[in-house]
Amino acid sequence: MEDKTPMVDELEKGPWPSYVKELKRAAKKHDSVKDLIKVQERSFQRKMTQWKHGGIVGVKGYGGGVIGRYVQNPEEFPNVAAFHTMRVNHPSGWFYDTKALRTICDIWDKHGSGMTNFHGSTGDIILLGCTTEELQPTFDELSEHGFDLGGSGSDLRSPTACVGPGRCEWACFDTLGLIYDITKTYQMELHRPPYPYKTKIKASGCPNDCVAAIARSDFSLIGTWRDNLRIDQNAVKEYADKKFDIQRLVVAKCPTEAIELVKGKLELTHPEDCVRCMHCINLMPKAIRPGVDTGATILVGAKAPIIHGAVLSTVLIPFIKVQPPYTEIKQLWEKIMEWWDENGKTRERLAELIDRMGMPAFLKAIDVEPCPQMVNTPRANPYFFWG
Amino acid sequence: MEDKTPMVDELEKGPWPSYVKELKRAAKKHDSVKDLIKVQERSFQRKMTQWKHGGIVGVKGYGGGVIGRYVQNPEEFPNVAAFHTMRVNHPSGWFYDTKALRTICDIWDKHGSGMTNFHGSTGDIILLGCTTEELQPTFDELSEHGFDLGGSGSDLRSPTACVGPGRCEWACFDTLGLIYDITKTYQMELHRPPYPYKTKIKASGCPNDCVAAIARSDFSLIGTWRDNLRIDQNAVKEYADKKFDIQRLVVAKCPTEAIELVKGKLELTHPEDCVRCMHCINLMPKAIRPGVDTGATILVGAKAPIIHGAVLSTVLIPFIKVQPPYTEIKQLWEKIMEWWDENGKTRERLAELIDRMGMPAFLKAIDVEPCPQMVNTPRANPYFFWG
Amino acid sequence: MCPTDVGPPDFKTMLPDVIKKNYGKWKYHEILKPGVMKHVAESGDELYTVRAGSPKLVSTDFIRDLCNVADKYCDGHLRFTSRYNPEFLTPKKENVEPIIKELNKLGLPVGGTGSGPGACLSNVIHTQGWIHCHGAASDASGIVKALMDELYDYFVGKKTLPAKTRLSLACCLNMCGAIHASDVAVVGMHTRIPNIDHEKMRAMCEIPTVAASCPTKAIRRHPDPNIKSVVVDETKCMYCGNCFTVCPAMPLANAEGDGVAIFVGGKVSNARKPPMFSRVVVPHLPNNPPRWPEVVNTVKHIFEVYADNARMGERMGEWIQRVGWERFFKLTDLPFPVQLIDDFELARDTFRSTTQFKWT
Amino acid sequence: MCPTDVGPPDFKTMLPDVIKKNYGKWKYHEILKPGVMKHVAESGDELYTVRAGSPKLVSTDFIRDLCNVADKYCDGHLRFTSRYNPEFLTPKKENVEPIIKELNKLGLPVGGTGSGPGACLSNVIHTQGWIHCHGAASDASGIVKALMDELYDYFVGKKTLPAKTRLSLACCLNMCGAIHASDVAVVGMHTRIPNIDHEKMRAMCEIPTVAASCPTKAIRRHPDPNIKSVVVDETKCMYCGNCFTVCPAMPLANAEGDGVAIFVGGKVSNARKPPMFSRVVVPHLPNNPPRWPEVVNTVKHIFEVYADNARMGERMGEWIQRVGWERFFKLTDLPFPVQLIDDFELARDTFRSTTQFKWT
Ligand code: SRM
Ligand code: SRM
Ligand code: SRM
Ligand code: SRM
Ligand code: SF4
Ligand code: SF4
Ligand code: SF4
Ligand code: SF4
Ligand code: SF4
Ligand code: SF4
Ligand code: SF4
Ligand code: SF4
Repeated sequence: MEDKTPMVDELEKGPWPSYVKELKRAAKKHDSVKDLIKVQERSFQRKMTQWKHGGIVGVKGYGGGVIGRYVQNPEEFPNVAAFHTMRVNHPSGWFYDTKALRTICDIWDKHGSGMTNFHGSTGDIILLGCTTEELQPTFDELSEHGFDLGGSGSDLRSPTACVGPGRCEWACFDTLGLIYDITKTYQMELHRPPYPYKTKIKASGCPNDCVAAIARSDFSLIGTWRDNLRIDQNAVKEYADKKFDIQRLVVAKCPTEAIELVKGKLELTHPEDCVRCMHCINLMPKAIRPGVDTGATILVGAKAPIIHGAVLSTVLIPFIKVQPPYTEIKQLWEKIMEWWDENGKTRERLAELIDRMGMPAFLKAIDVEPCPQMVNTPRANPYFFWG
Repeated sequence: MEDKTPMVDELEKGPWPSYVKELKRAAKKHDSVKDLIKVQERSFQRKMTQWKHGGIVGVKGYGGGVIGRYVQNPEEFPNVAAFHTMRVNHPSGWFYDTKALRTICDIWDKHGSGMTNFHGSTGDIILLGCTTEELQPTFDELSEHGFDLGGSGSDLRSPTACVGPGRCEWACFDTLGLIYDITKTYQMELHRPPYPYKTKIKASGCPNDCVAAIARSDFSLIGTWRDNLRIDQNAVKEYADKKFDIQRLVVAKCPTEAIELVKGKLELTHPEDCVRCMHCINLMPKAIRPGVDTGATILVGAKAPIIHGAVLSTVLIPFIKVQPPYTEIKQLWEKIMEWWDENGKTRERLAELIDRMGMPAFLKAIDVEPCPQMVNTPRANPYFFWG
Repeated sequence: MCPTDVGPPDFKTMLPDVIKKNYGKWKYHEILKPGVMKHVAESGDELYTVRAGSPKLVSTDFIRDLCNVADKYCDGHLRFTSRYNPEFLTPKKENVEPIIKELNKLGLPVGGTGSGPGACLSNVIHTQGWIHCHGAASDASGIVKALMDELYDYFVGKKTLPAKTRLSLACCLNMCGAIHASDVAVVGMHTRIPNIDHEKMRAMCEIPTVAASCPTKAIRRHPDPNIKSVVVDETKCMYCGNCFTVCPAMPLANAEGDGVAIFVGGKVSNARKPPMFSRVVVPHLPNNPPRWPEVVNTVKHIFEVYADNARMGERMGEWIQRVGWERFFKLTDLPFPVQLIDDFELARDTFRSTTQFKWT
Repeated sequence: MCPTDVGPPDFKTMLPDVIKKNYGKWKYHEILKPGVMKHVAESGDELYTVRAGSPKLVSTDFIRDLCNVADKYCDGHLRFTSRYNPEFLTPKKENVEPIIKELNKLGLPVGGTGSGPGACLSNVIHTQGWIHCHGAASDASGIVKALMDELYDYFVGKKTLPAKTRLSLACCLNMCGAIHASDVAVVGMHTRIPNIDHEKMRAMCEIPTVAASCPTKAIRRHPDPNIKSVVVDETKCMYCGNCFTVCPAMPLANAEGDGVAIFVGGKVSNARKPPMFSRVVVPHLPNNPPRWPEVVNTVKHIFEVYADNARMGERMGEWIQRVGWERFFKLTDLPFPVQLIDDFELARDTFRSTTQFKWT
């Protein structure tokens, strides 16, 4: 194997921060990353992955949290012969102090490759590249310092929350608190895969959905409110004075004609028509705010395309109050898991099971009353069951 | 069996013209209708149909056009023991002279029950109630007088057209001429079921679709135009003068913002955005007209719910000129029929076959180039074939 | 030997002179009043149309009545519409009122025209029902008569609707008439599994064909090998009647279970919004002949709520799309039973995958 | 024995003081310039945020660099966003410019904020690619770097977009990151059937499981009973890789066949329009490392056409929904190959069942 990696080197150039530069920094300390760079070059040459299919590795007592990975040509790339990743669960909202971060870095430089994904797209800290032997020591040391693994395999994956009350004025419930509580409550389900397949929980504080819960979690909590949004007319005037075109940019784009400019005042003339889309609030954050009777809408069933095409979550509970100890929410989730666990086939996500058994059967099983908010439209076909 | 029919009699009352009155008129001449009234009363009492499942009857040389029907209790209702219907094809646009109508009436009073559906919902004249023996004589006499049977069974059903150029200023092609030509050309396919299942052709002269082609024909031709709609500003002014609210009722409802009021003039400011929905034309028929480069959009695959749910036709050919001898249209239809005939299972309509084999396979088989007008959106899933 | 395959009469021979002359050269039209239209040709010629209601199921004498009117005022010409309404066509304006008078004398209402502002209800597309079909889960002519007696004012224009409103009825879910895209559709529905006649089964049907006909695989061989027949799994049967279509031994008719469902919000025209399917809003109402009060009242109520709430020119489905189905259920006060939630093949696409909804 | 199941650190211990104090009591925010936000609490307290871009795949030294900045200006606190961007939080306005300077010195761009008028492009959600995954049909980090080098000006706000625009990439159609609802998504795609390793098959896989894993039933037993393996029907295989997930003997990687598809028009937020899926607009572009010029040019071109044509505040999918897909293809000059027409499970609902369309 040539040591030159011209194609990879090309990606050191350019204005966007370079992962190649990062690889090279780590390569200074870690032979594995030296090989990793060569593996990347080889992929570029051959236009193919150089990694083998999985392999079951892990740490004691856990069923998930580690993705096994072996290179296709260990003779050529001995330092990445085994190059597993470890998923380390994050503090809700991805808030850190530098002490914690430096601790992780030190542990990882000691045991692993020094390369990470900060973060992975589920939300874990991905420690990228570890030998089989070093998995347990890495874990042990992380655990001692208050870190734990995230999910992988047929378990509950690391739940995530938008920054919410941490920094956002629109948070309709305590996303961080809820997700931390859920994560702690369900450590068992997170670490020891008990289900037919993976399952995900995400919480966004308002319908802007900044963790994309609706697109990628089997159980999505999205903040909302039941009363009227609040308007500060003085602030409205300020926007108008600054020549912000309220009519064109805000009023005309309300999806339900709920809000109107009436003699210079911005009025929620049809409060019952507001579908809390956030648009007017987004555009005039100083003047408009969500209501005060806040909570969440619970939606279920989002997932990526495999096998029946991607699915977005669908409304299950139009409104629920979200307050510690979150009993009602947890009970609901547990009921859903139970139904899924009992009826789901291997590798069948919740959405696929709902599709197979039918939404009415699902509602019946989890004892939730149907309501029109669950659907965009009632059925068009005449094929329904009785009895 | 009681001769009293109090429930049926109830329906002689009320302002809407009564079919019971019609039954009683026919009953004066036809014993079968006397029994029919009793059968209707019995259905009302028992809340159930009193007719048996089908039965194959017909006329010589034809495979369709007659629906066999036998009553459940012939002992009680001997005069409707066999009570078949005959479907008689209509002149395109359902235009008649009274001579033709009187001829039919006389023939039917002579051979059948004297009851009809004027018309059936496919568009045929339904002669309702005939004994098995009288089928052939009825047909013979009709045929002698220039009438022929419509479709039934797995054949081409009687094609229909909106009134079109007969009375409507918006007809973008000669719906009546086309449908008459097609009906005559495909007598064989209409009378001798050659297909896996029924198939239907309907033609509407413009997107208002007054024969509901898009909802109920496997092959729908709907008039359209390629140039710009025409506006007569003097007529616009007349509407405005009469306090007709052009802005609110017309402009604001254009689905694509193609048309605008500019200083009192109604202008197609974005002709390329007009989707020829007809709305502005419908509301201001004196001022706006379709363009002059007219033709049709061909859509395929509408059908009722059995078995996979109802289907609306979908765009196959965005634009085609419609001129005698209609060669291109006929060739296309024949190609489609050939593909369907070769691949369709029994009782599988065209739409269902397209769903089963895939639209791309269908397009390839009939040699039609894909274009974005065929879809509302491209696919969202990543599952497509190559090679 | 009689001729065959003569085809229908050439429509051209059936056209009145004014149409022959102005064929394809019409310029504009006006609706003069409910049921009366004037079409003006490029040539300046005028054509007046008077549209009457008809029960569709009519006697030959009814047709002769129409012929008499046409002979007297329309040079012996008339036509029927795609919704069964006879239309009387004349170039003579002065004939319009006499035609109306004659029609009224015959007991026929004049109306059914118009869209947008001031639309009338037109005739009901409907099917055979207990008059003729073996599969009917409800009647057709009877229930239509009961409906139209109540909705009569909408036809003749004494009451008007926000926009064109198409009411249709089919007596089973085969939905003859393709009423699945109507503003309001009434559909005969079975709600009990087929009542198998084992005797007939042996005599008339092939078991594999019967089993294969069932879309939900609810049919299997009778467990007793001596009985050459089938059984139906109650939990899987959706009462579609497909088995009955292929085998007479599987009737679904049931006096208690049969009834109708109400679908709303469909449309066919491409005006403003694309065509839409009607959606189930009431999954079951009982058969209650001769006047089906539950059905009539429900339909009438939906018409009234629509008339009170929709904007001018807004079709029923357009109105519902604008305000949302949750608002529709609120305004109509109809319950939302679980049967309305789709669990058929494309169910997924009917679910609400957004937090946008109304509390109502 | 080390502890297990300790769970992640309590986020509360990680919050800077100003957040602890004003937790859940924020009042409004302003975007001061690309990458810089001010949040104001009910209490009047202010919180400044500086957001930087990151390549996601970073070394521990990179994280230590960030820590240095945070120690210096943010009392030792920082966070990451749901799109991998580090954010520096400080109550002190005067720290903002120094933070930016330090970040720039580290080679990190500041930007990625905003929506509506004057939106920046944020970071690319992406996956492992050839750096780590066995299934990758394309790389991730490499292609993202190539893309962001070209789109850099959109991140730092030198060029702006009509509205929030989310670019995402997944290296196979498992679509890790759930990028199926992105404004623009780049997806690694195989286009050749699995290359079966019969040896491995015998050793590592159960044939019934493998066969059952195939959604299109393309897999059947090898016709030669001596070969304990399977064959794949070329006409049925849609290269989904589901068989490879359950069995290592069925890799799909193929230097010629692999590449990416481009999806556009998705969104996640409920603002204005409900969430939408992205749709395939380019079914295949070749893998051309290290800079994937075909992919980069196509994505850049789509950005430019969007920026030139959409209205202010209109997300990519909202724009396309307004003008129609036929117009999108016209404006972008992209071809419309048959692969774009759906033939999967819900295909029916993507067909155009109306005569409403544009000639373009
Ligand atoms: C007479 C008529 C109803 C009426 O009162 O108007 C009718 C009557 C029957 N239809 Fe129909 N259909 C009639 C128009 C339609 C239409 C409307 C149309 O053609 O525009 C449709 C929907 C459009 C379509 O084809 O999809 C229609 C969709 C069906 C279906 C479902 C077909 C499907 O593929 O979904 C069936 C079931 C079947 O074919 O087994 C059916 C079957 C039947 C049968 C033959 C019953 C059967 O299963 O054997 C009915 C005979 C009734 C009888 O005793 O006379 N009929 N049927 C209509 C024909 C009159 C005519 O020729 O003018
Ligand atoms: C006579 C008839 C055609 C025929 O060949 O028989 C016809 C004739 C006309 N139609 Fe129609 N339509 C006829 C059935 C239909 C149908 C089919 C149906 O009802 O089953 C439709 C589709 C219905 C739907 O969308 O569900 C139909 C959708 C329209 C529309 C679109 C209305 C809309 O806003 O959606 C117009 C435009 C308008 O009225 O503004 C229209 C307009 C017209 C005009 C004004 C066209 C013209 O310039 O002459 C005609 C008089 C309409 C009136 O009644 O006010 N016609 N029209 C049909 C009369 C049926 C009846 O007796 O009521
Ligand atoms: C920091 C972050 C949350 C977190 O917990 O990490 C966040 C923070 C904010 N989001 Fe977000 N959003 C964040 C990811 C998202 C996502 C998810 C994603 O991109 O994967 C979405 C959904 C995207 C989509 O629809 O495809 C998202 C959709 C929004 C929207 C809706 C925009 C729209 O018109 O569709 C707003 C409102 C706005 O910006 O006008 C919003 C607004 C905001 C505000 C203004 C909320 C606030 O008052 O603080 C924050 C600053 C936004 C900015 O960047 O201009 N945020 N936001 C995420 C930053 C990611 C990044 O680095 O770029
Ligand atoms: C590391 C990560 C990508 C990244 O670079 O960020 C990742 C990597 C893998 N994902 Fe993923 N997924 C990752 C987030 C996701 C997400 C996003 C999310 O969770 O929000 C999704 C879409 C959401 C969802 O679950 O639907 C996702 C949907 C999948 C799927 C398809 C699942 C489905 O039901 O559609 C698979 C296939 C499978 O499970 O067999 C998959 C499988 C995999 C495997 C384990 C490959 C496999 O088949 O065994 C990948 C391991 C790569 C490697 O070599 O390390 N990954 N995967 C993400 C996890 C990091 C973390 O923990 O933070
Ligand atoms: S989802 Fe809502 S509450 Fe959460 S960060 Fe985004 S805008 Fe704020
Ligand atoms: S939140 Fe959305 S729906 Fe409600 S008033 Fe504002 S823009 Fe309209
Ligand atoms: S479809 Fe068009 S052309 Fe035909 S009658 Fe209706 S409005 Fe006239
Ligand atoms: S026909 Fe329809 S789309 Fe065209 S300008 Fe008129 S209203 Fe607009
Ligand atoms: S709808 Fe059903 S019951 Fe009624 S006529 Fe058609 S097939 Fe017969
Ligand atoms: S009615 Fe339909 S679902 Fe029921 S057994 Fe018959 S075919 Fe099957
Ligand atoms: S998208 Fe596919 S190839 Fe990429 S990391 Fe996920 S599973 Fe692996
Ligand atoms: S790649 Fe998918 S479609 Fe092809 S054989 Fe494997 S599982 Fe079947």
